[in-house]
Order: sequence, then C-alpha cells, then structure tokens
Amino acid sequence: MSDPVGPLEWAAKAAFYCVAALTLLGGWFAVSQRNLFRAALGLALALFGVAVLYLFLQAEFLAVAQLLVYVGAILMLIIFGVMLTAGIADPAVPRWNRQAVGAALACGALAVGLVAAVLRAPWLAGAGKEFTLPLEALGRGLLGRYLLPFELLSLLLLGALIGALHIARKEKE
Amino acid sequence: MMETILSWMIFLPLGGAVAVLFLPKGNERLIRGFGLAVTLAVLAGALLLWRGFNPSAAGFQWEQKIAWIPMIGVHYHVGLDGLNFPLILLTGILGVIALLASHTITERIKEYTFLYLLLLGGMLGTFLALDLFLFYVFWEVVLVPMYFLIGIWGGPRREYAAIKFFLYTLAGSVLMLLSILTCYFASTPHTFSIPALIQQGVTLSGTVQWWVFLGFFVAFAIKVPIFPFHTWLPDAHVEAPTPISVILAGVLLKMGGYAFLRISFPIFPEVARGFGIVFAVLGAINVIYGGFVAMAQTDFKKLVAYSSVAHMGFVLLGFAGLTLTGFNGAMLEMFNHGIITGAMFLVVGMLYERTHTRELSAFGGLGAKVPVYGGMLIFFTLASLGLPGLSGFVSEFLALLGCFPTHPVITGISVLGLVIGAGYFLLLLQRVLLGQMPEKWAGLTDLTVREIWLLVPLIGFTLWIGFWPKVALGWQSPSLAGLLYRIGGNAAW
Amino acid sequence: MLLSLIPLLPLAAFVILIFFGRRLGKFSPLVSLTALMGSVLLSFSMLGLLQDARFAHTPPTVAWNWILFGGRRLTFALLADPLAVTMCLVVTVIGWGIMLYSVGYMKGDPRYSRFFAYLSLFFASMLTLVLADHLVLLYIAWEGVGLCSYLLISFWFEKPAAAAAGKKAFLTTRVGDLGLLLGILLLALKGGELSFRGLAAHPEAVGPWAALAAVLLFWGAVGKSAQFPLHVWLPDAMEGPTAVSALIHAATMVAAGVYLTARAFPLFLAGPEALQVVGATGAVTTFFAATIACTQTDLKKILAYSTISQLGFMMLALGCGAAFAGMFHLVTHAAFKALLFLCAGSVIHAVHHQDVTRMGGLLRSMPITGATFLIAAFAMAGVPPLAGFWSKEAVLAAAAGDPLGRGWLLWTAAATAGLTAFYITRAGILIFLGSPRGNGQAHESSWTMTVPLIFLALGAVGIGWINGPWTGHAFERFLHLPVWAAAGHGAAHGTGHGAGVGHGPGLLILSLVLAGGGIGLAFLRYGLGVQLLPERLRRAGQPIYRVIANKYFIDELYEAVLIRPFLAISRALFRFDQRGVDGAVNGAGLAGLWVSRFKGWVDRRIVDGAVNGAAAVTGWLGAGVRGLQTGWVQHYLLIAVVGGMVLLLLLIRGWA
Amino acid sequence: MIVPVSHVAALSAGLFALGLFGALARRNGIGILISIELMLNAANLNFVAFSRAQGDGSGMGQAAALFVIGVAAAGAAVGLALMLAIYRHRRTIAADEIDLLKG
Repeated sequence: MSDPVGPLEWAAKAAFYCVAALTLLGGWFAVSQRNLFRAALGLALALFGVAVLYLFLQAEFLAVAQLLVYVGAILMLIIFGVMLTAGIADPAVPRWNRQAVGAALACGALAVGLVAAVLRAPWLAGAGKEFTLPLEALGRGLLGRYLLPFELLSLLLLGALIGALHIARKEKE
Repeated sequence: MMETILSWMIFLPLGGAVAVLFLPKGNERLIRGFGLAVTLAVLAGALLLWRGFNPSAAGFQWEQKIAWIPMIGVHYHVGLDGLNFPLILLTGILGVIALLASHTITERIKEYTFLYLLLLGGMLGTFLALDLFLFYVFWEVVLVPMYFLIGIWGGPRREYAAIKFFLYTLAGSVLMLLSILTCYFASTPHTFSIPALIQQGVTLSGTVQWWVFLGFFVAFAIKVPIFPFHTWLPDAHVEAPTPISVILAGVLLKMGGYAFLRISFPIFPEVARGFGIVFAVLGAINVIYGGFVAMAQTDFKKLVAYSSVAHMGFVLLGFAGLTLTGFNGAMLEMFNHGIITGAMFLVVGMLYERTHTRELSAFGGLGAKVPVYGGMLIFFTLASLGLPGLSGFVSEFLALLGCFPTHPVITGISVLGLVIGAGYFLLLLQRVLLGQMPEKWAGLTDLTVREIWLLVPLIGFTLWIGFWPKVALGWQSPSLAGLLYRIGGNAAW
Repeated sequence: MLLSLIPLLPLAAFVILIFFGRRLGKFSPLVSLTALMGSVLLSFSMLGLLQDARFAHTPPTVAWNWILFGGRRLTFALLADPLAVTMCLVVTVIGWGIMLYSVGYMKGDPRYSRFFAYLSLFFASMLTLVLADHLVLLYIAWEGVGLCSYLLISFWFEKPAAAAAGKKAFLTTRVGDLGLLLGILLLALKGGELSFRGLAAHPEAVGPWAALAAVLLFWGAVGKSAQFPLHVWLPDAMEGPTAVSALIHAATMVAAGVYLTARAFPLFLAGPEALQVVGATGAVTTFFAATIACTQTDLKKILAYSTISQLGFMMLALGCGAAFAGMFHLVTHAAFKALLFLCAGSVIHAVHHQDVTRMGGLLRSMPITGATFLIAAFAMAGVPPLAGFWSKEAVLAAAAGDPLGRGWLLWTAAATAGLTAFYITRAGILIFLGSPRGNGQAHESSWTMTVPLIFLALGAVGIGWINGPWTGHAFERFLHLPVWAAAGHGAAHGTGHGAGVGHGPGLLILSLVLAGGGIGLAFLRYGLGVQLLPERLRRAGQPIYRVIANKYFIDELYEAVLIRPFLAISRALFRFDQRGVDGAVNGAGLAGLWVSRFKGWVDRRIVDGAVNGAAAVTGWLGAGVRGLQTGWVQHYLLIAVVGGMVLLLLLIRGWA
Repeated sequence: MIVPVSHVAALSAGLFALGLFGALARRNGIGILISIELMLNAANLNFVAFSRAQGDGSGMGQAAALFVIGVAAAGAAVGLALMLAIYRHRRTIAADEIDLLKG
C-alpha cells in the first residue's frame, strides 16, 4: 500500500510509533517477567508488534511469515519448553542472576550509544528512490539468486529437527 | 698400489679396527689371529718401504697430497723421508711384538684388539702426516685408545694413571693447537702444510716466534718427556699392561722427539738455534735426575720407566748441539730406546706373569733358577746401560759427541749419567738375579719358546746396530743433513 | 785377514758355548781351549811376520768403516805392531795356561760351560782391545772386558759378597771409563786423531789440550788398572774363582791400563804434565799398596794388593818416560803373578780356606805347588837370575834417570821393592814352611792344575832373559816403537841405555840389597819368630799397624763420602719427584676441582633461579586468569559484549 | 517510508538492547532463549527497514529476514531440546548452576 498523504500520513506516523512502543513493552515483559509463561506472552506481544511494523514497511509477506513461523511455531515451542521444565512460577527462584546490574548498565550504555549513533548518522535518506518490492520479485529472488541459501536453510532445518529429537529423546534405561 | 702404500699403512689398521668389531665375541682365536694379520701386514708394508726407500732422495717419497678441507687449505698430506722412516719401521716391529705379547690379556679381547689397532693406525698417521692439521688429528687419535687401554686393562691405580696421562698430553696438545693456528694465520697464503711452511717461512716478529715455538715445545716436551713434565710417565708405565707399556715406551715417547725435528726446528730456525742451550740443560737434568730417581725405585717397572726419562735426556743432548752427529745420535737413540726399553718391559712383564709382583726386594738369585730368562735380562740391562758393542752405546756416544763442541761442560756432567745408569741397572741385576733365592720361587718356570722368539728379533736389532751402525745411520743421515742445512746448524761435525 | 781371526776365534767359542753349553757339558772347555790355541798360533805367526823386513814399517792391519756420514768418518782397524803382538802373546799364552788350569779347578761346578763361555768372551774382548788401532774400538773392547770381569767375579752369585763385588768392580771401572770417554770426546773435538797410528803420526795436532786429553785417558787407565783412587774394587774382586783372579786380575785385564798409557804414549809425550801425573800416581799406588799387602792375612788379598803395587810400579816407569821398562815389567809380572795366583788357587783348593795364619808346612804335602810358589815369589822379589830382577832393575834405572829429576820416585820404587820382597816371602813362609797349623790333610792337586804351574814357572824364570845383556836387549830392540824414542826431549835418554846392567853397578847393588834385605827380614820375623822391633816401639806402632791392616779405611771413606750421600740424594730426588712435581700436577687437578665446584654453585643459584622465577610468574598469572573461567555461559557473554563495545568505542574514536 | 529509517533503526537498537539485557540477566535458560529471539527480531527489523529505504530491488533484505527466521526456528528447537535434556538430567535449567566448564 503506497504512502498516504497529508493528515492521514500523520495518523500513520502516530500509529507506527504506537506499535513501536507496544513492541518495546512486550520486549520488556519477555525479559523481566519472573513467571516464564508471562514472559512468553510478552514475547508474543513483541512478535505481533514487529509483524505490524513489517506491514508499515510494505513487507506483507514477511509479516505473514513472521506470524506463522515465529508466533505459531517458535512461541509454541517455547511455551512447551516452559511447561515441561518445572518451577516456572516458583517465586523463590530469583529472576535475575548475579550480574543483572552489570548487564543492565552495559545494555543501557549500548542502547544509548546505538540510538545516538543511528539518529545522528547521515543516512542516505531518499538517496535512492523509495520503491516497494513486488512479492513476485521476492519469490523469483528466493529461487533465483538466493537459491543456495534457500536450499541450505532447508538442510539446516532438517539437521536441527533430527538433533532436537535425538537430544530430547528419553534415554532407554 | 705402491704409490698409495702410505695411506694403506695408515688406514689398514684403522679399517682393521672397525672390522674387528664385526667378529664374533666368543671366538678369541679368530680375533687374535685377525689382529695379528693386520699388524703383520703393517710390518710387511714397512719392510716394503725399506726395500724401496732411497735415503739420499731429496724431498719425500711416496708423497700423497689430497685436498681434504679445501676451504681452509687442509690437505691429507703424507710422505716418507729419512726422519720418519726409522720410526715407521720401529712401529711396525713393536706393533707385531706387542700384539704377540698380548696373550697375557685374557678378558675382553675384542675391545682390546680394536683399541690396539686404532692406536697403531694413529701412531703411523702421526709419523707420516706432513700437514699440521692432520698431524694434530692423529696426535689426538692416539690419545683415546691409550687412555682406555691403560684405564681398563691396567694395574691397581689404573684410572688415576690413565686420567693423568690423558689430561697431561691433552693440555700440551691444546698449546700445540694454538701454535698451529698462529702458524696458519702467519703464513701467506694460509696453509697447514709443513713443507710449505718451511719454504715460505712464517712472517712473525721475533718474540711471537718464541712464544709459538714455546707452545710447540711444551706439547712435545710432555710427550718426550722432559724434566718438569715427566711425572705422568712412571704412573702410566707402571699401571699399563705389559704390551701397552711396550708400545708406550717404544713408540709414543718418540712422537715428541720426532715432532721437534719435523715441526719445531725447520719452521723456526733462529729460535731453534737459540734454544740449543735449553735443550742441553734439560737433557743433562733428564739424564742425571732420571738416573738418581731410578736408583731410588723399589718397583721393577717404575725403575725402567725412570730409565726411559734418562735415555730421553740423551736425545735432548743430541738436539742441543745442532750438529749432524748430535741429530744422528738423537734419532738413533729414539730408535734404539724403542727396541731396548720395549724389550725391557717385555722382560719385566714375563717376570710379573710368573711372580705377580714387581717389588725388587721380593726377588733374588733367580739366575740359577731361570738361566735363559737371566741371560735375556742381563743382555737387555747391559744394552740399556749403554755397554759399548750394543746399540745403546752407539747412539749415546754420538749424542754426546754431537753435543760436546757447543756445550762441553754440560756434556761432561751428563757423562756422569753413564755411571748412574750402570749403578741402578747393576743394582737391579744384583737384586733380581744374584744373591740368595727365596724358596717361594722354587716353582718358577723358565721362558717358553714363544717368549724367547718375542725377544730374538729385538736382540738381533740391538746387536746389528751395535756392530754395524753405518746402515741404520745411512737411512736418516741425508735427511738430517738437509734439515741442519736449512736451520743453519753445523752439518760438517 | 788372519789378524781379525785372533779375537774372532774366542768369540766364536763364546757363541757356541752359550747356545750349546749345557749339551757340551764337560767337553765345553775343549771348545774354548782349541779356539784360544788358534789365537796363540796366530799371534806367533804375527810375531814371525814382524821379523820379516817387509812388515817392519807397515804392520799388517785390517780396517772397516764403523760410522760413515757427513763430516764424521769412524773407521776401526786392528793393528799388529810389536806392542800389540807382545800383549797378544802375553794374553794368549798365559791365558791358555790358566784356562787349562781352570778345567781342573772348576770341575763339578753346576754352570761349568757358562764359565768357559765367559772366559772365551773375555779373551775375545781382551784381544780386540790389544789389537785395536782406534780409540773408540778400544773403548768398546775396554767395557767388554769390564763386563766379563763383572760376570766372572760374580760367577758364584749365590754368595751375596760375590754379587756386590762384581757390581763394585764394574762401577768403579765405569767411573774410570768416563775419563776415557771424555778423553775421546776431547780428542775428537780438538781435531786430534782417534786412531793410534794417526796419534803417533802427529801428536801435536791436539795442541795445548794434549795434556788434559792424556790425563783423561790416564784416568781410564787408573780405573782399569786399579791405581790409587780407584783401586778399591780389586781386593773385593777376589770373590771370584781364583782362576779368574789369576787371568783377569793379575795378568791381562789390569794390565790394559798400562798398555793404554803405553799405546797412547805420544799423546803423553806431547803433554809432559800428564807424565808427571802418571809418575806420581804410580809411585803413590805402589808404595801404598805394598804397605797394605804386608798386613793382610787373606792369601788372595795379599796377592791382590801385590798386583796393585806392581801395577803402580809399571805406571811409575811410564811416568818417567820409560815406556819400554813399564811394558817389560808388565810382561814379567804377568808371568809370575799368574803363577802366584794359580799356586794360591791350588792351596785354597786343598785346604778350603784362605787365611794364611792357619796354614803352614804345606811344602811337604804339596811339593810342586810349594816349589813353583817359591820360584814365583823370588822372581817377584827380584832375585837375580829370575824374571823379576831384570824388569825391576829396568824400572829402577828409569826412575833413576827421571827426566824431571824427581828423586823421590827412585826412593819410593826402591822402598816398594824391599816391601815386595818382604811380604811375598812372609806369605811363602807362613804357607809352606814351619809347623803345619791347619788340619793338615792337604794333598797335591791333579795334573791339570800342576802342569800349568810348572809351565808358568818356566816362564817366570826364563822370561827375564829375553832382554838380558847376552841377547843384546833383543826384547827392547823388538819393542822399540819409533815414536817412543822420537819424543826428543829428556825422556829419551831414560830408555836409551838405562835398561839392563849398563847403568853402572850402583843400581845393580841397590836392587840386590833390597831383595836380600826384604827376604832376610821376612825370614827372621816369620821363619824364626824373632821380634824385630823392641817391645815399646811395637806397642807404639800397633795403631799404625791397625790402620794399614784396614786398608787405610778407604773403603769406609768411599762408603761415607760417595755411596751413602749418593743414595740419599736419589731418595730425596724421588721424594721431590713424588711430592714436588706430582704435587704440582695434583694441585692443578685439585684447583680444577674447586673451580668446577664453584661454577656448579653459580649454576644452581643464578641460572636455575631465573628459570624457576619465570615459571613461578607464569603460574601466578595463570592462576589469576583462571578466575575468569567460571563455566557460567552468561558471564562469558557479558565479557564478550563488554569487549565488543570497548573495541567499537576505540574504532569510533579512530584509534585503529 | 512513513517514518524516517533512523527511527526504525533506533527502535531495533532498543529492542536489541532489551534482548541482550535479558540474555545476560535472566537465570532461566528458556528466558535466555526468549531474549535471543527478541534480538533476532530486532535484526530482522533492520533488514527490512533498510531494504525498504534504499534497497536495490533485489529483495535481499527481505530474503535475509526470511532466512533469519528459519535459522531462529532451528536454533530455538535445538535450544529447547537441550534445555529439556539438561532439565531431565540436572533438575534445573538455571544457567549459573550449569558450570561444568569451570576452569
């Protein structure tokens, strides 16, 4: 969908920022919740947020892929993981480990640094003409120029599948 | 084959030594036979040289010069002339006799034969080498087998004696190495070859020449041995097994004297002339001191060892005069001393086998019990004390005659040595052969035919040179005259 | 040439006997006797040749080159001139007699053949010595003779005394030989001729050194002929068999010294001072030995000292320039002294001991030995018709005519003559006359011993006549070497006419009185037991007597002055050699040890220290770093992140 | 582009930092996995944003994002399997208790 013009544009910008804020919130929950299930939900919120952002960036296929794969598959996996490992809600288990403070400082500094650098960086905004990528071009790309990574990815997934199965299998006594 | 005979003579024993290692250890007869074969081959070589040797030919015969380490100008350079021919003959003869006398060595025959042949090769090499580097190599090669031969098969204090002998000679040879290197760098173009050094001389200032000559002098003095450096000799002789002390006295002591003639005198003529008085004094000391100390000995073998010191004193007297007679006397004395003292050690060894003691006080009156042995002992003792008519007298007389014109007083003193020599040798005879025989020697057996035939060639040589020295002197005299002419000595006297 | 056969025959006998001695057994003397007989005949043939005019001036010689190189040419030669032939005859003829005698004397000795081997070797060397024309050849023979005397003296070496005597003889003569050697060296150095003919031809070639060279040669003669300083070995040499003493220590070897002086006379004449030394030594020796002889009780010792005295007598004559007189006395002395010894031998063989005081009255039981002994005794004493008279008279004449006018030479000679007569008669009486003191079952020796006695007795009687006035001094004319006379200055007239009776009756009477007096006194003292000296004088003379009896304590003197210090020096030097020089060597060894030990310590402390230090530091560092490895994954992640950020920062700051 | 690229980039930076904090600070293994997924999403966001802003029409950005999603899936699967295995074995999946590699 091409860029709307005028007042509509300001609303879109506001929506965009709102979704961004929601994504961030979800991220924070995913990271901080003592109860892992809630953390998983936080992650879900964040994933949704990202999907919406893709839409804003006219990457529709990606948004759908995000929803299907990430939310549908990976999240489910994580939830199963949470379920299978006891103590998900045990309040006595401290949420952060010893180096939480240090980690927080480091990440805070990183964040500030990155954001400052990004905002001040002289992006080539508008150097190239903005253009949207027709889906059909993406498909041809995947099976054309990026055929090799595509095949490798399938191989990787197969390997991971077998590996995961083997590791998680219950040992025969 | 004939022109490379010298190399054959050197490498046959060395090769033989290596070959012995492959022989089966148990089969003693094979090893002894093989060893004898090699030494006989060397003797045959020496006799071949004798037949073909032309004493008056200038320069060296059967000379071989092959570049060995061209980079620093070292050649495998061997040659024969009047100086080393008698000593090669002596080595050949004593080589065979000493090995035959080795039947008394019973344990570890294989190592013994190996070391013995190595020693023989080293000695021949030292005498034939005409290149300072090669000479030094063979000089050291001789040391190692001798150290083991004394150290393993020797008497009670063998380790001490072997180490002392080794370190003493090594210290000397270190000084020699310094001198060799100085000669090398002082000669243009740099060379180790002795004839070349002699021709072109050594471009060194007077004092440095003296120091270099001194370096050589100390190394050779230890070997001769000369007075202050002689203390290794009695220990080495007493502790060495009989055949080895025959070789030690017969050949090793000559390397020092020979080296003086071959290296020190021709390369440093002025210094040699100046050193005459030193040689005379040291010679006199050797004769008198050696005689006195020999008089005080109670050990048979030590007495003979100190007598060697006295005999070597006459060699020095021969050098002192820088006259042809003197040099001839010195050279002949080296040859005769090898024969006579070699025989004396054999005789001592034979007695030691039967009585297992060398204390003179333990003997007495053996003359009746073992007449043939007594006869041999008397003969060689008389030869040692320089009885005229035997070879000992000829060389001592010539040495004295040669030294008399330049140092009459010192020669007069050294003549006393003749009386001292007669003194301790007759004392020896009196203690061993004459007087009452202690009953414990009742079972003593006389010499076996084998032992007699060991001594017969030596008796032959002693008598032959005693009565007709002309032949023996004929070998060496032209070369000595040439040497004297070069160093400005008095060739007419 | 025949001449070289003379010494070679006995040498051949020696070689044969050495190798086949034991097998020959009792036939071994035959070998040496035949060999010696060969030499005797050859010597007579030489004598015949000399009479022949052709050889008058060029005596037969044989020469060969001994050493030939460069400037030195030593050619040895044998020369048969009158002097040499005389000595040859003396040696071979008397020697043959003695050898025949020793066949019987040595019978039953276990080493019978070896004895004759040594005897033959002795004859070979002695004949070479006598015939030698070259000083070095003479020196070789000289020591060869010395060797034989050593071997023969210590023949019965079971007796320690014999062994020591042999050694003493060889060493003392060796000291003398040193002089001879130095003389040869000096002659060779100073351009003098080493061959006697050369020496005779131009003795002055040596120039001023002649006297010293002559004295040195004489020193050799002193050693060999047992003159004064070096006489100590002869009395001890009596330990050997009597036949040996007779041959070597009476007739032949000891005469070699006199022969050498006579042979090298031109050299002595070239240096007159040397003649004085010879004369003086002769005089001292003759008188000194005569006095000792009078006091000895051992028969062989008496004869030994008598020999020394007679040799001194000859030397005295030579010292007076009368070479002929000396040689003539040598010849006669050889005859009767050998006889005396052989008689002594047969006496000792019979009574088995040598102490004259325990003998007596043996004349009846041993008539031949007794008679021949007395003949020889009177010959030596100088009783007129016998040999001794003529030669002693000649020597006295020479002493009288001494060119240097030394009166005391004549008087010592005269006194000695008297003493000689006294002690020999004393011995004769004590042994043969008077009541038998010994155990008395002495018996006469076998024919092999008595025949030579008679043979030599004839010699002792007749030998003097060959130079008697009725033969016109034939011997002197025969022995008259041109060189002796040609000396020119004073000495000549001494030999010219002094010999024989011609020197006026004075000398004749003198010698008669001396002989008679000596015999008379001895007869009175020992025959009739008359105390010649009043009691008081005798007691006063007792200490002097004891001194003389102990041979003037010369042996003890030598022992203390020479031998003991000699051994002390050698022991001291040996200790020095052990501790001093060896000490230095071992010291060097020890020093080396200390240096190496110090170096070892340095090695351990410093070098190892540094190495261990480095290890410790790394260990400490390691421990420090180990803290990081917590095994906690997130911790690693944090480190990675922080590291990454720092790098990023640096990158941005433009550091990279 | 309704929003300047820098803003999107800033957003993804924030997200990334949050994820990193979670990975470093959370005790629970699965918590770490969750944080990792967050970081991956931040990266994807950047991919798409830049591809959109000045891509060259080849769709590289989006393709890359797709691949990242694929890899993330594989990673999560294996991670969880590991967590299960560790849990079954050690009764806990607290990261700081699993320190077998301690030096």
